[in-house]
Amino acid sequence: MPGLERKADYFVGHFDAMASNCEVLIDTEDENLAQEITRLAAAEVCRIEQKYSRYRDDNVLHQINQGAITRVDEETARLLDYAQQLYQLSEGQFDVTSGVLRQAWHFDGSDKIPTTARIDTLLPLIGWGKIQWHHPHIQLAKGMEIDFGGIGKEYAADRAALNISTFIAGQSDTHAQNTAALVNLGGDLAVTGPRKNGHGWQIGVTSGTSTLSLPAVDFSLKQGGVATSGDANRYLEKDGVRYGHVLDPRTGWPVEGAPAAVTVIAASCTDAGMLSTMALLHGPAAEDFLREQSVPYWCQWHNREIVERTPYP
Amino acid sequence: MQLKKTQRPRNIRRQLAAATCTLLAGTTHAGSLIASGDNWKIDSALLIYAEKDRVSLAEGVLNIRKEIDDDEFINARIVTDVLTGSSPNGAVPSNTAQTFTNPSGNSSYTEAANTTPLNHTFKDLRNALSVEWDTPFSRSLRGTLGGNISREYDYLSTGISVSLAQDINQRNTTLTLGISLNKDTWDPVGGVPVGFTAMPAFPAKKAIDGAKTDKTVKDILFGVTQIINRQTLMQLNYSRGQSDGYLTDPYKILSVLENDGSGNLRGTNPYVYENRPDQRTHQSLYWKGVHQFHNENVLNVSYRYFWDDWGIQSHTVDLRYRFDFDGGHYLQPHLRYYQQGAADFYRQTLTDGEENTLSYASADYRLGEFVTQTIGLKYGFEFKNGAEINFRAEMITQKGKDRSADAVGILQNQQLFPDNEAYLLQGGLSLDSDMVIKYIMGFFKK
Amino acid sequence: MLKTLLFSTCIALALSACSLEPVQPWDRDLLAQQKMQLVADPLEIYLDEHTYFSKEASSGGQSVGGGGCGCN
Amino acid sequence: MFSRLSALSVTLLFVFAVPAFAVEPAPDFTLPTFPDDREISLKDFRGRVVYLDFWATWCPPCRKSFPWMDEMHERYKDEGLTIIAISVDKKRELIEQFIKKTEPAFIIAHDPSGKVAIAYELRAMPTTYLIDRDGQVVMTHMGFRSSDKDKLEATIQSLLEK
Repeated sequence: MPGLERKADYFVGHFDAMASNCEVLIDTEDENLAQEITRLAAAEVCRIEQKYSRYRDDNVLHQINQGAITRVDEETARLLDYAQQLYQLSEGQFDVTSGVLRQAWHFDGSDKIPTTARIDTLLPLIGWGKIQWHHPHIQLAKGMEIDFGGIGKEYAADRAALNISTFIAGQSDTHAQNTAALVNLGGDLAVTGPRKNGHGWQIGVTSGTSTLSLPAVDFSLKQGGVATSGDANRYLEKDGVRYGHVLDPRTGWPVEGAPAAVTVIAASCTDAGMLSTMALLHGPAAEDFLREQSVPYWCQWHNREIVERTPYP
Repeated sequence: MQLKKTQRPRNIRRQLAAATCTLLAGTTHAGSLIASGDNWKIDSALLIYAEKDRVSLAEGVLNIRKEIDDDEFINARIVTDVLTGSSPNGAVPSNTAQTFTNPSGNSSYTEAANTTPLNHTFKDLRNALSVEWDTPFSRSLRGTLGGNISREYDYLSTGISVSLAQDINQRNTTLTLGISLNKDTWDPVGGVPVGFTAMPAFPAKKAIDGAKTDKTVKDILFGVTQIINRQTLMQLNYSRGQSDGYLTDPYKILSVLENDGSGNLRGTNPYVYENRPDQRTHQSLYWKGVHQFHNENVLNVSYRYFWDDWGIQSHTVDLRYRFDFDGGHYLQPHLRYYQQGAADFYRQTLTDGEENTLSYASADYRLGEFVTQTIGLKYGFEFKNGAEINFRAEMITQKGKDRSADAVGILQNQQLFPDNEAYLLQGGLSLDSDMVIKYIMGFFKK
Repeated sequence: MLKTLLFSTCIALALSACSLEPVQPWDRDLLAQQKMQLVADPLEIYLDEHTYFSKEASSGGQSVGGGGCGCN
Repeated sequence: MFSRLSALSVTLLFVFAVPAFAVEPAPDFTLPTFPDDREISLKDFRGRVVYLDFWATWCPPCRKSFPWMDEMHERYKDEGLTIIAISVDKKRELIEQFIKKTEPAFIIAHDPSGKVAIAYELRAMPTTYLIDRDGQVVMTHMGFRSSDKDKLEATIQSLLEK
């Protein structure tokens, strides 16, 4: 049940979904409007969660993962098309079929490194190229599975923001039409546009590690979205080697020397999320990759334990 | 087992943004732009029609057309009109004041000498709804099924229609067949008067034949539409219709004169209710041509010949010429000429006793011999997004044949046919953009 | 007599259709325009028909359907 | 595997069931393109599957097919599909306006006189000719309805896999 809280000159709607604290900041003083917008965002996020959660057995994802020939709906088809494009753009590094590696890797801070033999049994089950995807039909080989976990939250944030925009555009009074909102799904956020006063939304990024007390980075966001990938607390350590949680689907092993976390600002939350994930997959070259994309980013490294950043242009 | 990545990272941001855009928008960027105009169309118009010293009418029409599937449409039209003012009651002017009983029978009104007697009680609200479903059966055959209902406080009209259009000759010729059936019910104020009975002087009550009565109208139409060349097409229709039931106007009367050639109203019961046949068969031939000149101006011209078994014949010529100007503006002059002959039973007056020998008689000016001329101008502006706004102003004059030479006695100095002059103003707005529809939906949601 | 007239008109039209050079699908740009439709502005025609229906003894000819009224 | 089979069966059905769709060589043509005003010839695309579409800005179903053609282009261009949409509009400006709005990623060619349309014996707008890698017209499809999409796509897939 979404909650609503009045702030100085805006409202904050709260709800829980996708294992995150979700909030919607609504630049209005009209409580009914704020209520409606929160409800709209919550409904969309929950819809996407239910449809693509891998923990459910009543959704389209489950059906696909059973290995049967599945005729998918338009939205799922778009996600699959998108996954295919990501696979191509990342030259195989971003692969929605890599989720099966979870069976071998448990990043719980322990030293339980899987054996090479174990990994090798999983590798045949990974690879977008092994999937039969002919719009609108999909079929997976036995044992393979698809996981939209790497896209879902960012996609949900953008979809929620898009739904809010459509709703606002349909309002009849000009006050309501000028309302802007920010959707924040546990750090992945999307805005519908600048605030009423024409300024951007003030956003602070705090360090992901609890051991560090770095000053928060503040910036202003008028358009698009922000996403962070990585989690410094998820790793394994054995014989002095630290195994980060970012797995390369082509080898089944963690990417060596990847940053702990990367935050990116882009045209949409989904874009930002994909760029930050791909940056992690570039390992030590993460920042080279980000600079090549010329997007504003914040990169947090384990070894140097500092946050480097590109100033917001 | 680590994969060494040595090559310089590629810039993928633009490709990624395009892919994300497709993912989020639900369709390619082209899609949202194009689908809009072809899906919904809303047309609306407001008409003000005012006759000099007689009725005034304000009429609003809203037409919504939606493509529900490929080439399959639902069209709904809602009409509301408000009528006020007075209408000739059928009696002729006289050199003395005349007193008439209102249709309700509860009051009377008096008309001054030397004026066309009018019934002043008209105040009516009409609401009408019609819905059409238009669907293709094959690549060359389409069908339309329609229904309509129209409600006034004393009149209810309901109808259905079906039509088929078959393309032949490489779609250069279209054959049309249409049929319609209408069932109308009169619920006149004060009941249905018995024809040729006297309009009693208030407070006496008229003789009535029940409270309600009805009629059915059946129509059939055959049409051929022919493309002549890249700039010209023509249409030829033949239609035939039959009306059965109560075809009389319950509010119209006739003046009954003395038998002495004086032109004076008879002393007792000077007015009787009109009486028309209870069947009418009408036919018409309708031709229309549309031609676009090399300067992009368009001529739209039509001619109709109409005749029925009441003895009425009419000719209608309608001409519209559209001048297109740069930037989406256009001007369209409109000329219309209508000429009709009188019904066999049209009488301006009766003489004493005639109501007992005649089968039918009506003094309704609409059954007389007259000419209607219309002159008008329309201005329109087409927006780039497909919306259109337009205005038009027209003047309509109706002039009856001068029969004063045939009139008897004192009536020779009276204007026996109630000539009419009317002005028409209309504003229209057509929209077919997605944004506007969203706006309207948002408005109704509020 | 009338039937003969009608029949001959139809024949004439059919014959003319045969002798006419058919307009090809790719040449229908002008004919596709709204202003070239037989009823270019349906609301205007509807309002005109309604107006004249209540003032004159003739009606119809262009299409079937539509409703009656007890107009004055 | 599934879609390959079903696509093939759909195509076979059309090749054999309807004589109008009998295989015959696609007439070659050379036309200017939009907006860059190059010249293209059909023969340049031998070895690729060509989706040849005749359209015009004044034809509503043609306009409606554009987003879908964009989708097909995006989805199959790397597998060997080329979409050529030939406009039979008389005026260049109309096409310019339209493609500025829609930004199609596939090839737009211009045939103002209809000479290519005549060579293809065009009977309706739009008409699509699916031409296989050997330059044979495998399917002629008139009109564009949403329900046609699956059939067209299945045929495209089967031609690409041949």
